[in-house]
Amino acid sequence: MKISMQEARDRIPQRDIILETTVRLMVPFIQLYGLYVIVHGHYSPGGGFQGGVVLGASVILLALAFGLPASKEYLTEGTDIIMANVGALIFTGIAALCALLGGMFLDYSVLTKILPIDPISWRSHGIFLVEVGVGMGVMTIMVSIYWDMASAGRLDEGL
Amino acid sequence: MNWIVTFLLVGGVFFLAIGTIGLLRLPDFYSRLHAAGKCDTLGVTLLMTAIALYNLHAPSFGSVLVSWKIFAIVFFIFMASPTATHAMTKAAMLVGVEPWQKKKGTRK
Amino acid sequence: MMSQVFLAVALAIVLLIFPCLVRALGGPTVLDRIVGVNMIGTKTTVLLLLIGLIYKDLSMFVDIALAYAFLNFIATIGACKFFRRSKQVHLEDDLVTEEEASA
Amino acid sequence: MKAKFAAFVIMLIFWVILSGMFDAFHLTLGVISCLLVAHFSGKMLFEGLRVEVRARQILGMLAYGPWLLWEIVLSSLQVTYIVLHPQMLDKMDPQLIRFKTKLKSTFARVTFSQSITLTPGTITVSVHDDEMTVYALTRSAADSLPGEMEKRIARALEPEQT
Repeated sequence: MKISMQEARDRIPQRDIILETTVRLMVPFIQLYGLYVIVHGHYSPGGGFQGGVVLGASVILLALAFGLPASKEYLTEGTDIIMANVGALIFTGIAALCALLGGMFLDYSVLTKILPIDPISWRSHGIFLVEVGVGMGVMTIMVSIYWDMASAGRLDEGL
Repeated sequence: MNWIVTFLLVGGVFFLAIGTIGLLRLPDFYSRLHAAGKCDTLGVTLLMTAIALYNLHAPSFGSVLVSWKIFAIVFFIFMASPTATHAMTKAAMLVGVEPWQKKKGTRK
Repeated sequence: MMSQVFLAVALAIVLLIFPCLVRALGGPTVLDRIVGVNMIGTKTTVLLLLIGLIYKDLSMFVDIALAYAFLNFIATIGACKFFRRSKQVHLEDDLVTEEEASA
Repeated sequence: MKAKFAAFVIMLIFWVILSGMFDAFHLTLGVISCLLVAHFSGKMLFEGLRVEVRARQILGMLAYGPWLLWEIVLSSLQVTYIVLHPQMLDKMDPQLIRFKTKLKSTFARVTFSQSITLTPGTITVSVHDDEMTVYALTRSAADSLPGEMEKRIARALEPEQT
């Protein structure tokens, strides 16, 4: 049945099942990819920042497909703020701990004074810990920047 | 083996070229989406299949995994490309981009 | 021998990006630009894989290509949503029509 | 619970494909990551369906895939013909059409609409319950809907209803 432009425009529904179903099938894989980028930060391209961006993008994708309130059910505002602070705390905490123990800022090899394993493996594990912190911070801050900008600070409807 | 890979590569570039020519030549937004949505998806699929096959010519465990990763990208593009096309069409409908129509006297 | 073929294909894709750039820069509507940018993104995904083959380090570039595909999709959806909401989108770029010019 | 476990297994397979490193450090973190994703987003993969239903749908998709690929090749050749034709505008007759689909489940409808977008000269504009609005590039493409594709999808994804 042939219809006109105006008719088609009027019949576009509020909920878009195509977008919703596709996003639903994609989001877990995107999140796992973000975690993979964080974990493999010191062997392949990527690291805390890039993985955090991918993780944040998955929540932004949810907000785009299901609306902003649904994404706030998935990641509540309180959790978001707590995770952002904990992430920043992990990063600065480890860095300052290194400085307090007598090394340079972010010099992980002095951490052997806390847990005696050899300095070289402390370097790789220390980088990993710092990257987890950076990833958490970047993810949550990206999501909250998106929330604020998409809804002009009101955090209600969004795009 | 190399011949199959070359054939797939040439086919992929051909379809990408068709998509690009279509993007330039077709008269309105909606028909441009036809070129973008179909030809690009097929071209990318052919090219990525060629790369995955070529990657297997010295098979080891790592290269097999890399080929699977390339196929994961192909699956992803197969899901994502129609969705993006659909989202763009819907946005154009709602914003009010007028489609090109044959001039038969009555033109809405 | 095969690396030359890959180099030729990569060059061809780079050349094909320029017409898309024409569409992305020249409009006429905002959504045409989105289509152009989306096509550039799809081509770049393949280009990254080809660069990986040419430099014989495919396993590293596959990760970048995967991330690029994800972010390209999200950017397209976001841009579409954004322009759907803003009702005052200037559809045509040549904003001054003939009536306005004469008035 | 079952959904989360199934999601965990799927995520673990995807992790092995991604990672390719099997020392204790990476494997442990991989399992932790998979658990996190399965716990927070595992439900999303199944959208309230039973796991068996979703598994059968995925298998149906695998059977349907090759045919779809062939259709995409045909459709691309058709678009090629239109794009390269010197009097391209004579060949085109764009129109919007609407028709009712017989498919019941959301997943089948979405698959159908994505397939329409990928095959000859048609793009899905919207799906509203069982009404689909389609933008077709030529008259023959518009006439060919819903056609054989709907039957194949019904056979692959909704065996109990055919």
